[in-house]
Amino acid sequence: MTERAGRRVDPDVDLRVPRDRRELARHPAAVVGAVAVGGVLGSLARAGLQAAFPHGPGTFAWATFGINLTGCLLIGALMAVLRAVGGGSALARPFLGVGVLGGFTTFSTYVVDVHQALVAGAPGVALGYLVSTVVGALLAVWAGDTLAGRLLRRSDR
Amino acid sequence: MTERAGRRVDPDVDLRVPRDRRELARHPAAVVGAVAVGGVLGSLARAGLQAAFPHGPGTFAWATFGINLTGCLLIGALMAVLRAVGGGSALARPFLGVGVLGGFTTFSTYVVDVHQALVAGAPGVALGYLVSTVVGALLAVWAGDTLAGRLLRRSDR
Amino acid sequence: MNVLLVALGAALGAPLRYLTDRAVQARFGSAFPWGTLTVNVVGSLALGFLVGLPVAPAVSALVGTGFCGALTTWSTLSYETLQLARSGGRLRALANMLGSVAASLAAATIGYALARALTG
Amino acid sequence: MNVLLVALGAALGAPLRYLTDRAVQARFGSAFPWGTLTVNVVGSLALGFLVGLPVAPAVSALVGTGFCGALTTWSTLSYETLQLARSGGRLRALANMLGSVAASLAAATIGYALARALTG
Repeated sequence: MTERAGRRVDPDVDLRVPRDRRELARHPAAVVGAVAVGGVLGSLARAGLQAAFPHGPGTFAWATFGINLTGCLLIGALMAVLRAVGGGSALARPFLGVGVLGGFTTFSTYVVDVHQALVAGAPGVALGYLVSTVVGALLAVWAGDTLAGRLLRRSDR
Repeated sequence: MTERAGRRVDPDVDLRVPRDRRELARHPAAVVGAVAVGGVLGSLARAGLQAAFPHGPGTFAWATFGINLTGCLLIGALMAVLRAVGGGSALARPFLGVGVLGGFTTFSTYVVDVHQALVAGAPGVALGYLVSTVVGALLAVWAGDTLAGRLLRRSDR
Repeated sequence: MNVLLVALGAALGAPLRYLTDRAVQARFGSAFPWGTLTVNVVGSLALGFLVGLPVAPAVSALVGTGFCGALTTWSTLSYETLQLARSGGRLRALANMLGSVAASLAAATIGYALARALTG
Repeated sequence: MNVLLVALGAALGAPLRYLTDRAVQARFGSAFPWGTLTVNVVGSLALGFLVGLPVAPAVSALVGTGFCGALTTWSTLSYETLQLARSGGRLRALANMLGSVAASLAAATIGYALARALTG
């Protein structure tokens, strides 16, 4: 049974998708392990980029902004690839989607940086960062899904 | 006609692959344009990372090392994805493989940094960087191809 | 040292997101992504609290960068919003995005204020 | 400014790699990846020459980071080597990797020495 594109809402786990529902009972250690290992890899990449591009209080958090938009682009592309190959292996979504990309992107740092910009007396930065991340994330996930969908569709021989 | 895994040698263009042979005559502007745009994106990402992690003369070029190994991992994964979907669109390989990953990785900076480490009187760094990139690149492309191949193969339902 | 602490925090945070998401969907259904909203709000509350405390860099790496960073996610939220919008639930897509931002920002603010109040 | 120069150099270098690779294969066949070897050696010669000259950062960005960076490639070389090794051509795989490194390193050294000789 191939997933329909419109069926799944949550890319981490959607209990209406039969395969998602069964995966934890079937391979509990492998699924949780894949999520953990992927989460570690994604989080270390995020931590490395944040350390390489530090930002002061009240300034735009470019590293986290770039990380979150890149992660949104990649989850769109990943889900399109997995759809195109009929779902892939049982550990593909847990490892790459839930783990690597879920660990790479972060929502808590995003909202706390917005709040810290307000505390630091930079409401313009706070608002700009708040809005541009929301708009950018939606454009990025749409672009990743659309671009990957087009590039994967066999167009000629 | 699906490409056999063992058939293609050169991921940029292999004139023994019928589709590669015909693509330039069929869509000259689109193919060259996709390579150029992808090359610009990959090169800007490389330039940004190199600027973020600068290295002095005679020291290990970590940024370029990481860029080249990551690009090798990703070309392995990309070619596995394209094989799994029967080749994808006519612009997928030109844009992502020839353009983005070809532009992201660099061989000239690698050998010039080896040479500059020798000139700077650091033969140990030169040799270490020379050998570790070769070994790392081969391991990375093998890992990207193998891991993607496994994750894309539908394992259960 | 800090690398290991980030890794340890992430090794706990990412699976906890997955397991929480499953548990919330099992209880409240999967039509609206309550599970992701839950982890994002809880993680933002925790990180807001953490940055309000005078903590050592090691604790920051373990709990902030590692655990809260991996527990919360932008990629999942954005893909859900795209899928909700596509399946005709424009209003639910908007509610998911704006609700996540508003609730998490409020949670981070409360966590921060609480930490400041506790430490005088 | 430098971003635009890197982009411009790359917009020339990447298509030149593709077109050179095609031309070399059309002339010498595709069993051994002579095309990639050609661009890597030529790009390394050019970059070696460039770093031996007293050039402005703008020229470095355009010709070095942009053009030579995009003309040469590690990803293509490593994938070719993997495929050669897999199709039973272990010796050709080894020759491709070691030959590329040796010839390009020699080319960079020659380019550098030439630039130094020309500028006194």
